[in-house]
Amino acid sequence: MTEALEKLRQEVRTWLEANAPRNWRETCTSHEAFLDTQRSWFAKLVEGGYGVPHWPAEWPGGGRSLAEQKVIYEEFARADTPRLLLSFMSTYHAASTLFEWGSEAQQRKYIPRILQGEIWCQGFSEPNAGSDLAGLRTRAERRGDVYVVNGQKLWSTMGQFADKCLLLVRTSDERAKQAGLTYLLLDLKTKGVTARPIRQIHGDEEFAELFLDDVEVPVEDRLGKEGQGWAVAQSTLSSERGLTLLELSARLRGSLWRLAALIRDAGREADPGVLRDFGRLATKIDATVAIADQFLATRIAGEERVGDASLVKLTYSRTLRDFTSLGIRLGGMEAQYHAPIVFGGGMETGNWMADFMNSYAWTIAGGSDEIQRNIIAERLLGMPREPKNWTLAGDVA
Amino acid sequence: MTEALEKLRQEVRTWLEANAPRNWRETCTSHEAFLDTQRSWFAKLVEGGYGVPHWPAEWPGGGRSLAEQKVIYEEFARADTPRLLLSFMSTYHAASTLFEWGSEAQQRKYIPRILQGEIWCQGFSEPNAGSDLAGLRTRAERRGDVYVVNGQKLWSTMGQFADKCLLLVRTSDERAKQAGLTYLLLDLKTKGVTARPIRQIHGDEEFAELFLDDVEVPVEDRLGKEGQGWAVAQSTLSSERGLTLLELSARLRGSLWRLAALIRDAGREADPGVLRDFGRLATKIDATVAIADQFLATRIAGEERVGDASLVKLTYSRTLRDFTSLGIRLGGMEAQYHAPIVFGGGMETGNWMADFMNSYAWTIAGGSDEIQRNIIAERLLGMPREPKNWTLAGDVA
Amino acid sequence: MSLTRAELQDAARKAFGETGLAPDAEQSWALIADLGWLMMSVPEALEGLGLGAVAAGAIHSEFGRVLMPGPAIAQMLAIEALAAADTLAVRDELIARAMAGEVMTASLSGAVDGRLTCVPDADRASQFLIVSDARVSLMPRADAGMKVTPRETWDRTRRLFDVTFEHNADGLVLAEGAAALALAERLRAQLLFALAGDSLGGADAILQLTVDYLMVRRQFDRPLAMFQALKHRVADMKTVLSATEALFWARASAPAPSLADMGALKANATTVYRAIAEEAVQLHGGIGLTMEHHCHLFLKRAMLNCALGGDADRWEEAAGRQMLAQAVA
Amino acid sequence: MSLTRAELQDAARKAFGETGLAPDAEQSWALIADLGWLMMSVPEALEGLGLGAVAAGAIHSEFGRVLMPGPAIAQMLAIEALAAADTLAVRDELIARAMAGEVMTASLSGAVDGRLTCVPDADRASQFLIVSDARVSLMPRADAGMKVTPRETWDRTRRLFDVTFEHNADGLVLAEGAAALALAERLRAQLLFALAGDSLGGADAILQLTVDYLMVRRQFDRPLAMFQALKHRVADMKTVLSATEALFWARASAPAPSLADMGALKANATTVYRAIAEEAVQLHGGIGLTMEHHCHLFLKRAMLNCALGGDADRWEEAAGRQMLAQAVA
Repeated sequence: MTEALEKLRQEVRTWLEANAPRNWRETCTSHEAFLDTQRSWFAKLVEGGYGVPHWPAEWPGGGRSLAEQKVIYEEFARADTPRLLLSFMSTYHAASTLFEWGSEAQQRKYIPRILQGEIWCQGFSEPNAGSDLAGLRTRAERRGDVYVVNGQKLWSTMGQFADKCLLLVRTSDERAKQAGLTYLLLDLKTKGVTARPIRQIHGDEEFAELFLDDVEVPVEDRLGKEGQGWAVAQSTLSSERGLTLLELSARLRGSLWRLAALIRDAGREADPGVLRDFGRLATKIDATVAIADQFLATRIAGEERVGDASLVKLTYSRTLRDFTSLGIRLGGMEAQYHAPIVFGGGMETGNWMADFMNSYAWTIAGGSDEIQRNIIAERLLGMPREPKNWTLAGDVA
Repeated sequence: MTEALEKLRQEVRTWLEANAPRNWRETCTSHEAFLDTQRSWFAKLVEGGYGVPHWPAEWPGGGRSLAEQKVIYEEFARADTPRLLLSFMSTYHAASTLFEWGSEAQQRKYIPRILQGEIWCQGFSEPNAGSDLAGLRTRAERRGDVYVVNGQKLWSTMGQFADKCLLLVRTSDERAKQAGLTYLLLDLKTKGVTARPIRQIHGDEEFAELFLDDVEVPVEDRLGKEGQGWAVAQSTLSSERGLTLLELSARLRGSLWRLAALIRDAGREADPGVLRDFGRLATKIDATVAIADQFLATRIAGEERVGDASLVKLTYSRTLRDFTSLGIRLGGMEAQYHAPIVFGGGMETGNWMADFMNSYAWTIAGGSDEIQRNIIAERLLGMPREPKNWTLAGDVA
Repeated sequence: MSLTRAELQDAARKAFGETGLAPDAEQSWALIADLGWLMMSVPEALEGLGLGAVAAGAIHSEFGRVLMPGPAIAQMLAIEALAAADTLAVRDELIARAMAGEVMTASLSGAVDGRLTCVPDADRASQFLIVSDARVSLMPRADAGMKVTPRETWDRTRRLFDVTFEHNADGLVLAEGAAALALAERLRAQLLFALAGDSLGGADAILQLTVDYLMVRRQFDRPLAMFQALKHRVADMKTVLSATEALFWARASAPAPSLADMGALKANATTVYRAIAEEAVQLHGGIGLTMEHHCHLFLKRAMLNCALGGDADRWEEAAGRQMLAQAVA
Repeated sequence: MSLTRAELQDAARKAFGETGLAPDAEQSWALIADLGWLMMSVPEALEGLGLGAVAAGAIHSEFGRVLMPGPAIAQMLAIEALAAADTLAVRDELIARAMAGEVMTASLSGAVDGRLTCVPDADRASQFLIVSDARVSLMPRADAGMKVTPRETWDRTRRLFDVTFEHNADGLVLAEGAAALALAERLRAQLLFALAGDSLGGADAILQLTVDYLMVRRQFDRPLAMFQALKHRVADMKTVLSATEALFWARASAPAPSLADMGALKANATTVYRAIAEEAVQLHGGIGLTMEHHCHLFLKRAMLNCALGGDADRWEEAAGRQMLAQAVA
């Protein structure tokens, strides 16, 4: 087993030496360059057989165990390849949901196109349904063979570049909010769809807002039954199996040289306070790598508990914030001058203010830190859930 | 006005030079020495006219404005006199409550004895009613001319040394928990009263537990009407007018030399990290003094808002924790060796572990930090109160 | 003349309450001059208002509250330096022009290396204050030999420049020798005080906006303000802010605060501003991450304020060193 | 022999689950020897169990969990040092006696100044390990010329002593020269690792006790565990603890962790222990402030663990220095 993994590691490493894109950090300063890099890198990976290692064995490039996937991603991090941002939703969220809920016809229609580079985005969040997804309001009304959809979606990752969308809509107003949801596969070229990129505070546009105005979706593009949307969405949300944070922690570990360089540039190698803060951060990063690693091992062993993923996400997001904060502190005034961002450059590009602001994506998106704390307290520690119904106190504090 | 205050300051200073006890920090290593020091110092203050400056003018030693009291307490801090721990409840809590709610007969009976050194304690908290005072369960049943009291009280400051007790009891089980409370004046020599000192984690015994077993309290020793206890208790709780924290912040400021000495002893004068932490703490202490000062000014001007006191208490308690923590850190292994505590030595004696543990009295007692945060959020910032009634959530996190 | 803190705050809020956050630079500059705020600390003998540090603190705090653009802090430094140049013939005229709104700027960097960086609105300034321990001088805009380089910051509410003068020209000397040293210290202290005020005003504004948002924004069928974990975080922010505000006003009226005292105040105030702005982004959730919302404006200005005038590392160390020297049993 | 972490934890909890916190020193010491835990890392050739760092980590963690008294950490250091003395004639006999429970102790101070401080149970020890970079030796108890001074700590779960030997006796030399240097480094790393394990076990125990308390204790007509602000604080504690535990096990099985790595781990683990013990006292409220409750035992042991073996300041600086040397683009 371990020998086979070591063999795979060597294979991947050799392949990456020949195929990994170079200098992309210098060139990706426009959306166009970013899209080009992402598309050609994904195509090359598919060709090499490393594009979708997590897919079932019956699909080309699939059939790798989690342990094998871990090796592959560790090598990606080591080679500092571009992260697969553009195709991430397609190969994980869309594919996994289709594998679990799609009819054979739906799978045959959509899966091969993903390998050819078709891009999916996710249409779950809404302006008034962020952390509280069950409260979403985008309506779909069935009229004969189509659903007519009206509403607005937010935070669709890469939505402005996507071809298709995993769309969660409300088809009825039953008392249990989840029961009224239905899951649709939306072609974004359909009439009535408008995608508008969301300008983030550091200047990137990784997300889009989708406006849906009398958009017709054929009933055959429904995943699962009407009213089953919540269950289908759970598949989508749990499709990523813990590799992302392993990869990101490894990349964070590999970026410590940026802070070391700053310490040297600032001539603060002899400042014990700075050394201690740096040492503490490095240790925290090692701990983040360790917990991500342990989490994956738990998953591989089939022993994951609800809440374990929250521990990893919370740890990573705090560590990333600390990392970028220390960069800003050491960078001093220099860090306050604006520098253009590297599109798709990842979480630690050395553009400290941009990286710092980008780190909020991790403490807010994908279940905010606050939601993760609820999950840890309630699911891992067995504390009571939040009250469901309540009345406000009167004159007693 | 300012001139008069300056004159007072000189008067007090001169008086203190002649009368302030010396060396009490060295001698107060037993309860006996502590009690002696406290009693003789209070007697001397009463004699000098500085024992109860906050009392109404009709009582000897009273009639000082808040501004004058501030000057007096600043001078006490400056001279590092023993804090008036033993008589504090008597001169503030008991006296203020008696002034506001006591009949003429009750005032004539009890007030002069306070000046003679009679010690009062407070019997409010209970094992199951800490932060939630309204939930107390100690029962008093009226039988003819007496109330028969059964129950248990906790955290009575100096209860084991006290003569009398301000006792809050339940006389009925009405729906609004506060409405069933009644306020009694209990002579602790009454049959059925047992006082047991509570051993605190740093070794001091500043508090007592009171066990009340068929204790008879004459009806004439009731303050206010039956069922009015909650309102009377509010007077007790608000009797301290903001001077304590001003005095304590000033004493904290005056104790920074202890940390400076530690830094020098540890040879860390050139460690920028330590200097920064020390500088940050010193600034935080200055801010604590400033907010305590501002709070008193607001009270003097009659412009206090509900919640202002919480800001001061929370600030002081966190600053004290930081102060003692830095002492432990700089003290290293030396700070871990046990040293006998100074009874009544105040919050910063240089016995770092003892001081550190004692600082929890400020984050827990007298309304924990958590209660203060509720008050600030709800009363100062207008956020909703905690829910009164609630049902737990079902399957939705 | 005498104006209370409350009166000044009231006037500022009336003037800028309706223009909204980060108002138009040109219009607000004209308004600031009109309202006489650039005359604030100028002695009455020189046609100023002769108000002290408390008044200046109130004004800078109000500027911070609305994310005021423009060179107000630098301008006040230039005016202060001019007012100190007793024997200078052109002084009164220059002060009058400055009070009327002619831009005279200065470095906000807090660096003592003599370079002229972090100079606000240098492109439209007529005069440049140059401060060193040996000499304080005013350099007029020159058509030749002067280089004004815009340095775009993440914070767009300020416009900073690097400035160099090719020929080592002397400019107008305002102070030399011991007088220069004393003036330089005072100017540095004032810069730190102004940045602290700006930060506290900004912190208070974004804290209030955050509370407002929590009261309105609903998740899980209730306003976010009902979640105790969020209430407690907001309460903690309110507490640290209140303590720092108290320190600010105490130092504003202290008889002789040292440079390290002012630096520690500035470090404290900017640290609090940054912490509150960070919490504001987090508590606003997704919307706080977009350019559409105002959270990021406060966050970026907070971060810039942390760096201007010397950072917390520098001033906390200085305060520690000072306290170590002072604190003796 | 092979025992998994889970098996060891299981055995420990069976053995100590019923004796309660801070069990009787003499009884538990006998039990530890009986269970073979002092043989843990002794090679099988020397009649030990030949288990590695993971097993030792599990044991120290369980000791921390029950606030185990006694000299277990020191004893294991002495045994480890003996095992390294290949050529020593009396080695096997000494190891056998030590594994059987005869107390051989060592300093836990982590200081490198050669003084023998923080020596647990020195009053009942037969041998004293003395470690320097040049020589590692074992000093037998001497009736004359030896001074054993009890040093009472705030933490009463450990009994520490200062030890001096009047005549500069040599004792039994276990290693010298390069071998001594390597052994000294290994012993220091093991001390740090043991203290980290002790801390994580203690932190996990007091965190669980705190959650239990919050579930039971009611205020305002509901269990404290329903207050979200408290839930979030507990969740944060659980998170930092879990990450540090993951690091602990990762370093336990890492091929060659450096001394600085182990020091940084120990700094991290003790900082987390202290933070959790502090929160435990706060969340227990009044009862946590009394000697009647067990909170203070954990708090005091956490604080002592912070100081033993070198504090966070020392090891974080060392880790920073190491990373600065390693981290190159």
